[in-house]
Amino acid sequence: MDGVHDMGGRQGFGRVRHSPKAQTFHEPWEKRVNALYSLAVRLGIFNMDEYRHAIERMEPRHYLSASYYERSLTSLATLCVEKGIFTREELERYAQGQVPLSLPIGPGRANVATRQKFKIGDRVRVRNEHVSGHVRAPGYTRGKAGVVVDITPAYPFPDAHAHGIHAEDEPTYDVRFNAEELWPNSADKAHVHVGVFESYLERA
Amino acid sequence: MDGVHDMGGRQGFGRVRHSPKAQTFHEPWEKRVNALYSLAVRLGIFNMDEYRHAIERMEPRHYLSASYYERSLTSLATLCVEKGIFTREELERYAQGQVPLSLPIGPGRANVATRQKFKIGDRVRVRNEHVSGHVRAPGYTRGKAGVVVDITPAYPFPDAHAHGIHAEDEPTYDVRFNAEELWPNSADKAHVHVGVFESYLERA
Amino acid sequence: MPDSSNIQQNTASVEQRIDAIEAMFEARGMKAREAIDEFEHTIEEKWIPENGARVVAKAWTDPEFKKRLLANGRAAVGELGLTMPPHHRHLVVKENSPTLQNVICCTLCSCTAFSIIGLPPDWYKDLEYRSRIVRQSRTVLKELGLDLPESIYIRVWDTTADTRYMILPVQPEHTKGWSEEELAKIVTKDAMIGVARL
Amino acid sequence: MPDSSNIQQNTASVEQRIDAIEAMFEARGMKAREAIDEFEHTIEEKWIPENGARVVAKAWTDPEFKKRLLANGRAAVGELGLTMPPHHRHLVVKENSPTLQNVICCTLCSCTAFSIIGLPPDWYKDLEYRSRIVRQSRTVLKELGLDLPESIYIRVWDTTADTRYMILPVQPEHTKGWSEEELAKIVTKDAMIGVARL
Repeated sequence: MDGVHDMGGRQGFGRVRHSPKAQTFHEPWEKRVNALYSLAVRLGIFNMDEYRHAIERMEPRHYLSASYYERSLTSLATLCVEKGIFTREELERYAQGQVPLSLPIGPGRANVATRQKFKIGDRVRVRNEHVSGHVRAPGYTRGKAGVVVDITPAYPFPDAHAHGIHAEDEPTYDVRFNAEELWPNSADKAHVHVGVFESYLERA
Repeated sequence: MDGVHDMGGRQGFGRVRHSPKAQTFHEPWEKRVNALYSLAVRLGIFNMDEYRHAIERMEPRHYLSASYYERSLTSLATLCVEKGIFTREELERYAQGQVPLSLPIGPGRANVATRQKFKIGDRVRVRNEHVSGHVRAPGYTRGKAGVVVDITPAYPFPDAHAHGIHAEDEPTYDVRFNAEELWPNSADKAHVHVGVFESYLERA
Repeated sequence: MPDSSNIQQNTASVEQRIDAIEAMFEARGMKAREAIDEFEHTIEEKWIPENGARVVAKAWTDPEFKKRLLANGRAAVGELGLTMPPHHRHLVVKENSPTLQNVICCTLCSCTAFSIIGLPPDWYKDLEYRSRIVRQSRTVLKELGLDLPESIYIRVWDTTADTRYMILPVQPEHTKGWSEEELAKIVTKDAMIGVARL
Repeated sequence: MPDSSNIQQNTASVEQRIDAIEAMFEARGMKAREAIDEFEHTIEEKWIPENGARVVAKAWTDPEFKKRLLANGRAAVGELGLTMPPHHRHLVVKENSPTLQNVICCTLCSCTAFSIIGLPPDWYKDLEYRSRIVRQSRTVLKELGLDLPESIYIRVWDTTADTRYMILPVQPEHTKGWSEEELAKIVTKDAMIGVARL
């Protein structure tokens, strides 16, 4: 989906808050969020694609204002309600307040039937398509051409896997793009490599 | 700029809060914001393109969380500081607290020298370009083709006018796009018409 | 430090911020209070949807006026004594028909022909309307209560230049023969934005 | 009702929300407390950047290991007793050179090879890094303190699939001949992300 989570190349953000001693966690509750969503994945309550998509489904204002771990927490809470682990009412009773959840899920899609195999050196293009459900091709690659420089092992197709649809494994291609072609006249010169699922690609 | 303000076609938002008796203003301070930015425009402190761009320059999280009139207020405050009407320190002393302002302005650009005239019926394409300053072509039209159905009178070129660069007037073309070509397979069937400045267009 | 740390604890309220600007304008002789009073008068008395309603009613009853309105909106509304700010150089009026629904929006900000159809309603300026109306026009119109049959085609006008737009609604059959004054009473702001039919 | 009205006044705090989930998990026999204790142990003892530092030091001192590491990262780190979660099916190691700087990011979320290089630092997960590093790579690296000469080319790896990446930094000249243990001490998480050179 063309959501606010699709950050690559978006302008208007300020400097990165970097320090060599940067921490992962700042508050004890954040570790508990990480531990419990990992537990839920191990218990088979949801998979990582469902987890990621539930973050993307957050109301856009909430997504942008929330910290990383509040986004994790919102996904965990949303999926536990959607999967019937507990109800929203029970959650809010326990939490003694309202709990913002992600917006409802829409339809996903199966692996693309017409997908083709590519080999290293092939020139490929990310299909010019807008997938309303979960999709792992960054928006900035849409319609752009690049070269396959590597092929990595197959994974379940995320567009299906995030929606409870049978997901066949498919390879991801390491596609090399030129930053100047992704953002003409307004990017630093570099190669940008993206791991692109087979279903997202066509021959260029 | 590819900012969060460029809302057309972005997904993840919920229902429109509509009522037949909807109000324009909800709080008295909102009218004062509207009155004072209008006054500042009349006094020549800034123009409408500068005003719009200063809203776009808001920190993205602030933009999304702010109400419409808080965005207006932030633009007014930012431009008055930038134009030397008052300093940020004076503003914050009067306001008795911190006042979030927009992020600094970057470079703009002059009218495109190679722009061409078009006539009704011409097939045109919005140039595939990423303008880091102010620009009034919605992102969803980038690289897309449409047909000129009308020509409206000339206005100052906003990419220049918002940045204090000499802005020649140029016509805006009413370009008709197909929603299905703007967002393949994921839009309601419709024509979408956009008023596109001459500098943004090339022959398709 | 969470992501949202840019919003500081000791941020001045929006009221404090505009109070400060008003006071500093006054201190510089910029007549802020006068401008506020005048603005409040203007939005209550002048920039009202009844203006657009008069335009619509006249177009319904006067075919020659309608021709002029569709050819040059700014000049035609001037005949009724209506004005637009200098930077609104042009008013484009789009006519609905039994098979066509026009709807206006501004995806980049929220521009409108406010001196003619009134200041835009809250929802028009919301991120929901701005993001969704261009891509999900039929769906959004249905959510707003306008469930159009497939036989009615939709045109969305994303008014990103300073040209301003208004919609000329279809005159309801049962109002044929009414006076201009009576007709003006049934014309709503929503109908002139294009999210309602009359 | 302002745009931000979706955030309610009586929203539970994030602590209250995770307390609630923990309590409900416990009530259902899902051993939440145990999982939290284990996680805290794991991130302090197991998922630490010293793992990746050992991998880098070995690659610097053992050319055959380096070959295996670049060919199949997951198998090679296994030789050092390091493991990855099942859904991280592959570890790709990209080698820097005097004329090449590799840098990793994830624009869509914030995936990393956390069992090898440690959990990602806060800034790696921020919207600033995610939005800017792919488009303004040289500028952002400079802001982070890595001011690269034009002679060094940049490759950004946007790791949007479950394949995980780490960077093999260039060994500093003055450390030639050091032991693996000594070398491991100079390898930082930032260097394995690719935003620093050693």
